[in-house]
Amino acid sequence: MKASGVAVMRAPPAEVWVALADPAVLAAAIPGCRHLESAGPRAYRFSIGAGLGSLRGEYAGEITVSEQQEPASFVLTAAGAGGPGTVSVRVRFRLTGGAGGTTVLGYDAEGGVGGLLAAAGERVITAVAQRMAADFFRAVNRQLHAGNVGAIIRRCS
Amino acid sequence: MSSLFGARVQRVEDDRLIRGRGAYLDDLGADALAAAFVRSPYAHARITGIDVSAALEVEGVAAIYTHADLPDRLGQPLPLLIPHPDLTHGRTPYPLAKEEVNHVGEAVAMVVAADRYLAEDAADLVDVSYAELPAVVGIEAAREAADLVHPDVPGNRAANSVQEHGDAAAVIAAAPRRLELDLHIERSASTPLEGRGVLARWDEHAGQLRLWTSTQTSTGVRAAVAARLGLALTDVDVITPDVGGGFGVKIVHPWPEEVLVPWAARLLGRPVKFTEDRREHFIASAHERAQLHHVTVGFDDDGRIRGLSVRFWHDNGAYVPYGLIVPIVTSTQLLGPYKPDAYRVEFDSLYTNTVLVTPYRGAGRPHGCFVMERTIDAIAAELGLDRTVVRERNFIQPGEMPYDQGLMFQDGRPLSYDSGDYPALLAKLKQLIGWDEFAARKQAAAAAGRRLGIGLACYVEGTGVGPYEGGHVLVETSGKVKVATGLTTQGQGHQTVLAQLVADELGVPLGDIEVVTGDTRRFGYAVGTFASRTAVMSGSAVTLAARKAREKALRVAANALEVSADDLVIEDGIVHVKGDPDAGMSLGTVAVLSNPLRYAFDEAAAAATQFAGGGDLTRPPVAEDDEPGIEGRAYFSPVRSTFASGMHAAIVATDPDTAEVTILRYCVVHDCGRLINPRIVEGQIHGGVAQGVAGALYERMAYDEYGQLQNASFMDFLMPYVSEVPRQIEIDHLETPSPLNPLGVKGAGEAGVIPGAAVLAAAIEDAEGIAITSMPISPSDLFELRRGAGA
Amino acid sequence: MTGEELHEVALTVNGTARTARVPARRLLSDCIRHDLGLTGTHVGCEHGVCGACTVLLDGAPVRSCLLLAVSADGCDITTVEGLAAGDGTLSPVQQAFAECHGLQCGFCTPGFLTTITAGLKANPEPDDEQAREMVGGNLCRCTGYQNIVASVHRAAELTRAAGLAPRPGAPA
Amino acid sequence: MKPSPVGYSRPHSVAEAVQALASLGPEAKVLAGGQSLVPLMSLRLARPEHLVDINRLTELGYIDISGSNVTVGALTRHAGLLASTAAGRAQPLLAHALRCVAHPAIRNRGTTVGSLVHADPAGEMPAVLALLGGSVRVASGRGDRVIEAADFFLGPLESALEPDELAVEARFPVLAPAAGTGFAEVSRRRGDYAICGVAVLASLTDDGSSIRQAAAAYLSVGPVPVVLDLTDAVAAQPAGDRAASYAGVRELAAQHLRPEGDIHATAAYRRQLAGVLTERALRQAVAAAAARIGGGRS
Repeated sequence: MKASGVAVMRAPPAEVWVALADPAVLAAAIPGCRHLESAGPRAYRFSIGAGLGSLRGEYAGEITVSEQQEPASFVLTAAGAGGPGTVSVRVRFRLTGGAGGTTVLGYDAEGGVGGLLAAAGERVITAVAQRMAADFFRAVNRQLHAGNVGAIIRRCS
Repeated sequence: MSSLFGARVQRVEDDRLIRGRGAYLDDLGADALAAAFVRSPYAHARITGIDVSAALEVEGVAAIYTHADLPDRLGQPLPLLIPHPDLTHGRTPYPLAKEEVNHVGEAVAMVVAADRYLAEDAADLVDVSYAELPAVVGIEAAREAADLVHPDVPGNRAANSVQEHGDAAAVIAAAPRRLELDLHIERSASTPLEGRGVLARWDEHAGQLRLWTSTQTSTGVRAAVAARLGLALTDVDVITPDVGGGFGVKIVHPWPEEVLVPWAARLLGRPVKFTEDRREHFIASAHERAQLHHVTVGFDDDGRIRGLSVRFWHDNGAYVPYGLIVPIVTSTQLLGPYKPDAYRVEFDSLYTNTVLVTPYRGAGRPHGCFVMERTIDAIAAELGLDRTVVRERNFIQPGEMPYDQGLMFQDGRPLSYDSGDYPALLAKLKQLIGWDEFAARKQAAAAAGRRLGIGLACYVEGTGVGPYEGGHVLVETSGKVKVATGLTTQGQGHQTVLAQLVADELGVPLGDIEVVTGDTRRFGYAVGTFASRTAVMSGSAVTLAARKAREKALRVAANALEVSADDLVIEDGIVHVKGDPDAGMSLGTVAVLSNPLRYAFDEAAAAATQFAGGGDLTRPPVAEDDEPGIEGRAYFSPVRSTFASGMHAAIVATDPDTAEVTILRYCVVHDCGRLINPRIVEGQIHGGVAQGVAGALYERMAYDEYGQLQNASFMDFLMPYVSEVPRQIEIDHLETPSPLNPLGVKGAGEAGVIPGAAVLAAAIEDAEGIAITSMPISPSDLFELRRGAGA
Repeated sequence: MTGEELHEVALTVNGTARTARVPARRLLSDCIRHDLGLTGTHVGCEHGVCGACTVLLDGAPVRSCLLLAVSADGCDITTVEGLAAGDGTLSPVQQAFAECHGLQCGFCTPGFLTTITAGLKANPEPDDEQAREMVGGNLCRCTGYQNIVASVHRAAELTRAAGLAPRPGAPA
Repeated sequence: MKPSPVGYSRPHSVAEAVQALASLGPEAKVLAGGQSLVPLMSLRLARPEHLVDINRLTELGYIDISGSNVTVGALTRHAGLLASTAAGRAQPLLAHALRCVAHPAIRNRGTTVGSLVHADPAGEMPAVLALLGGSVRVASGRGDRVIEAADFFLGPLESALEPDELAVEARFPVLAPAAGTGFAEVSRRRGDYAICGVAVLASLTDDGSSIRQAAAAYLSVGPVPVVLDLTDAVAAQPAGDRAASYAGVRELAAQHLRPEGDIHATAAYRRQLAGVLTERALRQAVAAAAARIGGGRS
């Protein structure tokens, strides 16, 4: 499953960079995040309640940040497992300055689900993932600027 | 009494089944503990730890086992059932994964609990940690071998095999014309409506195991389980209950569950049952069909094939417990009714991190038929000849039978066709579907904006392969006849067909005959049900056994009636003098007299006791060369396989807007030698055709690049409903008897499925004018092909 | 984990009052098969696609694997075991399947029999389209459906001949 | 494939039901027909802690056709609504779409309101509600509220209901005079989730000579039902005329829809279907409208 898109963040790249490296921000932004703790340099242990509608599940796993080129780009890798199956995603973020002190945050995500999810959830997984991405950026924005919601433009390949 | 051979007799099996009184695996063992399995969510990973502590807390859990708990013999990899000299790197799974998992669904731990609900609760709580490894998915990835499934198998290559007659390369080079094609068939699976299942009871006092399993070979399971559990064969009974379909997948044995469940039952001193659920069947049983073929063919201007060279790659999944049967069948059966001057075939059997691959109805034949028939259609197109003409010019002629193709077949014996009349079959098919009239119909439809296409495909099917089957026939003193054969039945109507044969031989009514299959208590020597072999093998064996019983019955009756056996006949269960129905006795009485008794337990028995008088007092009650009772046991072991044949044709309409394919007509001409029960043969063809259509238009296994099966449910694996199969399957028969068995029969079980992909690819190609080289094809696929062709 | 709460479920099955004590999550299919011991109803997929587990709930065909037993409390259920007459006479639908070779392995058959029984009650004289529609939600892997559709027509014929309506064992 | 442990209560009134939902919290789910929820539970993709079974709320089994709406209670089964000739007359699109909902055995148990709340992007009834501009009335301890279709579907399998709310009825506007509806979908097997489906509502000029307005709603082309106004493409096109070209709607659909690919269909194929089916459904709708006007005259 691949998804890429662009989110407009209402803050300059430097601030966005800091926000995205801040466990507190991530904890508040990751949809359904129950718990997020540092697990060494640029690594976090998380547990989340993810999914939508009837299709919910508890997942636990690790997030690692790599290939950091402050403040231009970094790669976030998350792998988790839970009752409904396994989830792994690798997202490359690209930060570029936009008009009026904004940041255009481009992302290319590549991920897969395993176990039960893959076997039966295929029909809605992509849509669920995209919605979670949208929620994530909306939340990051909220953190950056209370109430300011970035416009999410989605493109899927 | 008129012969039942060839009669459209109603099935004797049905009464129980339509009343809901069938006994399938999960209908048994109400008192048994339930097993559930923890299965790998990863296609390829190292197991770094297993923690069962939380799972053990679940109320009702009796035990949880991992590989570490398995005793020596059971901890070994499962057997490689069919070793073949070319299978240089055979690998088989452990009953429970040891250190590494090689496909999603591989069993890692076994939970035994009070019921399946609780077992699944506990399975959820077994915490397995994995270190993920790169997954090898798809034939291309396996071939490139950037990653390896098994580190000690270079190139992911389990086997490389070559067969050749004549110098194909030279003949092709010398041929006036040449073509090359790449042809692909995707994965599908047997998917019977009932999954696998096994129930075990251990008798502590007798030290004996009784095992019920939904299998296509009870004797095979018995031998394998006895070996793994260190038991004597005589201490293991394997009983096949009603089986809800097999189609190949249930010939594999022993499945991990088939050895683990009886082991646990013995350990726990409680009956244990495993009932596979639908998701497990998709990710933990077996698939088939995926192959990639490259064809080089040399032919002349008349369309006569000179040389044929086929190189193909077979995806055998993570393990090869069933050996190379599928690719070997493809490589040999590919030739069908044709006779190229020279033929070379080479295949690689490749490992991937997917569910293992074993025979599914047709077992490699559908792929071979697809390759050969697509090749002939391509030759016809190249030369602008009618597709039936090119076929006629390449047919083996009836006068050339028996015809030796110069190859070794799947039974290790010469690929030699016993009989058949291919020109006659084609003539029947053209007539049935109206081949010659179609062009006009197509033109008329086109004028009305409709796209029609017609296609046909021919096949020859090796059936009734050895080594042997046996039969036992016993006449009880009640006059009832008990028949047993060792192979198993999954709904094909074996009881009916075998009863028809015995009824004819013994002259008893069908209703007095009871046939038992797949019960090692009743018949211990058998091979199994596969390769359309029951009518040929058990049919012949049971017939020979019935003849022995008849001969004995006539001898005993002749003594009692003081006439010559030659003057006796058996009609309606009465042995009597020809033309004098009153001068006779019932078979039951003959059975009584055949067994000299000391003790009388009823009226009839009294007639056979020592003081009943009669008999020659100077000779022993049972002659030296004789035995008590009216029974016969016989085995049938043919020198080689019989070769059935058939041809299918279909007319399809393709929607110009939605690219949906509708089958307007589907015609079958079929030659399986003499027909024992046409109704049952036609039923087998119906089911086969439906599976052929499914494999051509609907069913595939959708693996993603991580080795996750994305359609492991009946929601997304598109097994056809009535709305997806042809409204009417039109059938015509030809009967060219086989000289290789006393009945002149050939197998019929798989025939219907074989040409499905080839026929529909040809028909769609004819409608669209776009080459169809990969099956199955969905409307979306066809739409994309149109875009590619700029149509 | 401690024992689950059990709920009393009262059902009329094939005309007989039955009760079972089951946890809320028990599927009706499992309740019928394992708690009530009526194993004629089969389970082919447990996600509502195959139709093998079809029973008549208050006369209407439903997938018993898509119902929780607790939710069917108080309902009238007809399973394949309830189709034949009290004296064992086969119902027209059962008779037709035997005559037309409408089954092979027999595993999906109970779902077809119950579905058609209700279908013919609603529409005693289906044309070919309606006959196919009637069995359109049930999967069979053996027969290619040819003889199942034939069985629907034959059952309609037998029903008319006998001048009786197809019987769910109990009044709907 | 067995559900994980779950609590259970079976209220006998809407008041009891909403009270239960309020006290049980977000991990409780309403069980109506269960035709979507129970298989998800068996697959253990859904693991609600508690079920509130509303199958005893027989007072919610109504179909009310008064004034401007066909109002369907939460316990009305698909089959019941499909069988209602009155409902079919008042809003023919209901029957058109319901015939495509799974198979009869599923429709015998599944509820129409339940399928709306489940909000499956491949569901027929959400698209119908969205096209007709209907609404859903929900009850909770905090009182009742009515959610318009436009605000009801938030995402795949996600409706606007709060955890403590019970959907008690859905309102489908009746068909206006001089209007007609059409429904077309393509699924791999009969009864499967559609690869693409389209519901169309079209209205004609009073004399029935030409199209005044048309709109379509799509299933399986986005995370929620997508509604598209077709008027610009077909306004003033002659109605009831076989030769009339509605090809414009194909373009329109292709431009505005962004379907995704999956194992059954590529995005491009879905887009193609959206166009083709829009035209087919539109033809049905226009023909139906013309027939009504014709019928009205005679």
